[in-house]
Amino acid sequence: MMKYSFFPGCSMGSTAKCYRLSLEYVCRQIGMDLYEIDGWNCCGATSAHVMNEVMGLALPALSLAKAEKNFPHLDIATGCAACYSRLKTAAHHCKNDAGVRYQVEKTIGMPYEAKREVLNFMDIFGTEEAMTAMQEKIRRPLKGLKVACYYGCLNVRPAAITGAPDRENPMTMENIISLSGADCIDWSFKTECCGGAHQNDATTETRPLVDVIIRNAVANGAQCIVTACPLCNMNLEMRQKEYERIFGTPRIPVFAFTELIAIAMGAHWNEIALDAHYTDASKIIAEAIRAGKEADVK
Amino acid sequence: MSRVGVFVCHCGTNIAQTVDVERVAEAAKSFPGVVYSSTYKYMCSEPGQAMIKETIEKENLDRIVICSCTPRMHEVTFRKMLKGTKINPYQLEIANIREQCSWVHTDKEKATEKAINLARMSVAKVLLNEPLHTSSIPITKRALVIGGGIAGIQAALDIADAGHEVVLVEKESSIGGKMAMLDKTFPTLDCSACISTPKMVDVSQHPNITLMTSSEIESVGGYVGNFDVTIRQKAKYVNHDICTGCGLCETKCPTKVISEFNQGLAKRPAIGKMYAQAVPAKPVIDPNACRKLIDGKCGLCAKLCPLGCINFEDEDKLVTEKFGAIVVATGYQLIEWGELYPEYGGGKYKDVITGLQFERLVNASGPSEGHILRPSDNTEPKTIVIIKCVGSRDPKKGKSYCSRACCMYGAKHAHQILDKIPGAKVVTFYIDVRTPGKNYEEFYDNTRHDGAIYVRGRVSKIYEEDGKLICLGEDSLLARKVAVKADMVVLETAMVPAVGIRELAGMLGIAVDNHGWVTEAHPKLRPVETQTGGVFLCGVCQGPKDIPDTVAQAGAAASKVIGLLNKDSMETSPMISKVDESKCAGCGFCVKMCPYKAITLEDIDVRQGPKTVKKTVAKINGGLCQGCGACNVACRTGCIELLGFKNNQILEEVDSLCL
Amino acid sequence: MSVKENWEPKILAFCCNWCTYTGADLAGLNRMKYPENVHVIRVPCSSRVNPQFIIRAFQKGCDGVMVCGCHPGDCHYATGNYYTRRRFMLMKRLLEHNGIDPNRFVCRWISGAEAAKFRDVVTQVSNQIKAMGPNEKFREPYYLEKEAE
Amino acid sequence: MSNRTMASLMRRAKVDPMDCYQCGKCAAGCPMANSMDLNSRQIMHCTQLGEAAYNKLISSEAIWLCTGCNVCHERCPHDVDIPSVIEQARYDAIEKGKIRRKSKIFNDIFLTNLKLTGKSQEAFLALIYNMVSLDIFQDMNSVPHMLRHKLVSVLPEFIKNPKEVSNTMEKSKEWGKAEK
Repeated sequence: MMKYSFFPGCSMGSTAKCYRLSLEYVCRQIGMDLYEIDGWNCCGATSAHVMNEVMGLALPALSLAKAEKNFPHLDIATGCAACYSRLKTAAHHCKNDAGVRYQVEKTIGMPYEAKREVLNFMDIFGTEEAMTAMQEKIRRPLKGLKVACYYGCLNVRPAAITGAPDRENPMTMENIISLSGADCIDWSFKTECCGGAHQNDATTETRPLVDVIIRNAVANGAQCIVTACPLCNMNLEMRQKEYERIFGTPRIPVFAFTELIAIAMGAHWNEIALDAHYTDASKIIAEAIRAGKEADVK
Repeated sequence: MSRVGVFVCHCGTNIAQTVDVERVAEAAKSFPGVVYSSTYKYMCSEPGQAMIKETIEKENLDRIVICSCTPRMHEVTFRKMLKGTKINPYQLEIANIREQCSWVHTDKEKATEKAINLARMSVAKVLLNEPLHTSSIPITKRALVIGGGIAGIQAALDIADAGHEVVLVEKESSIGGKMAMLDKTFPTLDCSACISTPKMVDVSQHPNITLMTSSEIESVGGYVGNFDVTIRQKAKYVNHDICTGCGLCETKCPTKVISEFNQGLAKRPAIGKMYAQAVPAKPVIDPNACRKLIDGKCGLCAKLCPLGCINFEDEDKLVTEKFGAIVVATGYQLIEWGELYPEYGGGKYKDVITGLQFERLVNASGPSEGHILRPSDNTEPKTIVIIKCVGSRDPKKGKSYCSRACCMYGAKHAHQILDKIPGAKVVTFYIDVRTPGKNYEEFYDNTRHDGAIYVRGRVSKIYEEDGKLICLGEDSLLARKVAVKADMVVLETAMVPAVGIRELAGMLGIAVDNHGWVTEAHPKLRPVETQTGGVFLCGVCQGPKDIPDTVAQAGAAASKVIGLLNKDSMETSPMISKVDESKCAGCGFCVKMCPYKAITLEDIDVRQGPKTVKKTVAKINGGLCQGCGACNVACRTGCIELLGFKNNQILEEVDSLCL
Repeated sequence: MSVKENWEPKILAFCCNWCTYTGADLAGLNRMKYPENVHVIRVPCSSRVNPQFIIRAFQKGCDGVMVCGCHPGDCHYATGNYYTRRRFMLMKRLLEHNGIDPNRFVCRWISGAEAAKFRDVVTQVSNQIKAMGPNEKFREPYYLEKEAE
Repeated sequence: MSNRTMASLMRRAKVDPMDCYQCGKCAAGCPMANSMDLNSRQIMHCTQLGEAAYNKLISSEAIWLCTGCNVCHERCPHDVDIPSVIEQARYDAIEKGKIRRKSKIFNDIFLTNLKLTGKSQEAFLALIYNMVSLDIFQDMNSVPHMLRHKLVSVLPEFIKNPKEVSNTMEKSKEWGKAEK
């Protein structure tokens, strides 16, 4: 049964247009149902938990409580690493600390029992059921495309909250991406922080973070980076021109991981707004599709 | 009627300032059985003891209570004193009015009250004390040494030189242990093989030493002076009685597998010696690699052997031998770091190696004949990073302890790199540099003068970029992040106990700590003894240490063994359990309780009226019983009593407190 | 029976020779202070403590009884304190069954190095027993009379 | 630790500062370490030294630069939860009114916006932030791309019931644990 409560998060409606469109496309294809939480609100990342401890837990708990009320039997899915981290933290504390739960329930004015899990889309698409369903729908494999899978920090850490078994070299995204026929490279900055949390208030300080990540991906032969978070995605690609000027950072397209799957499933470019990326991706994608077709003919 | 004497000690002012000792002595006079009481400044002193002895004679005492410091301090002293009197040394009780009274209380009135209570309890107990006598058990004058590393070799040689027979058991096909793998030893830089191989040869030629390689301990029975040990001699598939060690089989064997001795950096044939200087210098077949033994298709060595030594039908043999003492010298291995440190690549980078792998690389008899070459492409590295405390001092991922030798061999590695590779750059990441040993600090100093760079900080991550291994660390003295582009990284990984130590410890009845290091009987005063009589330890099996300490400890263990074996028999503590056979029902419950397997069930003949009938009763082996008393409590009929701590003695103590 | 003023409880502690007794000695060596109403009886191992001893102590007028030994896994005799642990789980229930407040009976693991823990445990137990008042259950009439005087 | 402020910090953060033995593995892995006036290792050192050093810590920029990526905690050999210490230090800093200028501007704008709409409007946030912080041209070159591809909407969006969010935010403050 592939049904989940869905917490879209603020970016999904705006800057993460490609992510949202491709996510919806893939879900349609494999028959996965996402029920958007009715009346969801911003989880508060990245300011609420910085400024006030209870607020940092209550804001995500408010959405979670609504999800629990509307869809008591569904786990909660979210596509953004920051939202995932905040929602999961709130759920974790409410589940394990009765004192926190009391505070939170009083604050949001609703009961919240934290019965269901918070999941990110890597967990969800990484299940055997989803993997099989996706495998069946792949129509045009992307041959020879070298992909660096970027997890970011909050999708895997802290271990006590996320429960991720491997925080240095996770492989879930690689497993999913390899369905599309693309080759995942082995690289070393999968789970390093991109500084997305401070992209406005500490721009100068976070620049080098993006630089080293992109450099390592390119050095290991990647043609593109895929992410599982709209914030990481934007932070890695939006200022590439600027980084090129300052550090000489190479330019590289950055996709949401669902985009590659959607393309491999045969999605039209417009359907998933592939041209909305800051760095032109059409060439490498077209090349990969062509190589895929050739391999098919042979 | 018993005649008890009570002696209250002032212990200078230690007791007297918080306890009114005179009042205690006065009160003691009213206790049942007490005929005499007095106080003295220092009961344990020469005049104090003389006074007690005199009083015993004069007052015709038959048991005494001494109110003084803890019995753990002077019980033995006073028992020795009583040996020269008419009183049995076990007709003595000590009331602890110092550590558990005067030192922990301030209110003199209450402390005195408590001291009186304690004295009364001791008097009540001593009234029920019985004279006890030590017994003696014979000693088998042979020693077993488990482990053939430098610790085991040294211990075996020392014991054998003293004239006692020794059996040295080693699980590998050659003795030599880890020291045989090393290139040079710090701080003198003498060649490890040059100083250890002569000792190995001595072992093989010593008339008093029997060497059992490829052997493991199967089971251990018996007790101090009389151990029965079963040893499994694993099949060697080569008849060592006729083999001359010509080495023909070794050179022709077509099967090559990864060499454990070379730490995975080279290959070895399926038949052969562990290494060139192996002792015994004769080959064995590795049954997990030999094609003939796996699928029956080869047997080349058997065809080639000029003497026909190869026997594919060879089987494991079990031998049981008697020993008087056992030395545990099972040593260590390095921690499996790959799983624990994904941030260091988790083993995927070939040029991230361990200290022991480096030893093989730099060793003239190693796979690269002493040239330091990168395992990945056999080129000479120019920049080498040494990381200390990998797995050590890391309670989350590895071990909480310090592995003690790494700082020094890390410095040695740095020195060797700078010595062998002109223009090389060595960066050592450290948290602390620990050099507590003779000439150690000087060696470290020299290494820095040689040009080794020491950066204080632990490396957070190693990753590969453009063919270089980039080590991210913090120079914590500058509080700046540093990224060193290295060609090779040496991890000085933690020492962990050898595999199987827990099973062995279980067989021997000795304790290991939560890491698996064997626990000594006392960390300071009995460092080579274990809690089981007759079992001694030496070397790294007790905890990480370097070669000088290991050899010193091996000598110490040997001297303890020699001391034991020089005796023809030994005395045992009389404070052990005793069965009242007339009451014993033979239920066998105590047998299960005893941690020392000291209790067995036996059939005895009892007279019942005119008839003699068989009856099953528990029998206690005085050599094995350690006097814990667990069986007492388990005994349903109450027929087992722990001498010195009998049920009625403790009950009397309880009663007298509540008066 | 009313509690007399300045009433001091009588507490008996069975301590194993190798860990807790050593720890108690160490507390002395370090001059730590604890209440005078605790009396230690030395036994070779906590597994030597027969439940009978505890019953007897309550019967004869003790207000609290402690059994202390090495930490599980650290027993000088390898396994003794495991027996103690199991035995005294049952003991607590037996005491409760007999109407004695099981909180009067305490079983703790204190190693030879844990002098401060010995002091803390002893002090805490002493305060706890003091707050509970004298033990009246289970006692032989003679002792009750004596106390009433 | 005898000092009450410190004891309370450590209770809240669930960390014993003496667990840290200053190996520096945290700072070595920290992506922001080189921009921080106190790196993560020094932050732990401040908590070990007591009140005076702690005051230095809460006046530092570093606690506001931490991205919360947790790599320090992940790799710490003694499992010291440094992000949790930083989090609590920030609350103490807020209570004393010591907030890094840019962080204060950003967080205030963010929370005000959140209070009004229940959602964060990335483009508006960036725009207003740039104006208030005087970094007017930051990221301006991305704006045409964003507008062309409709990555941001021109009008602010609202969630169904923004009142709920503002209520929750108001009530949160009643518990203390840092204000504003």
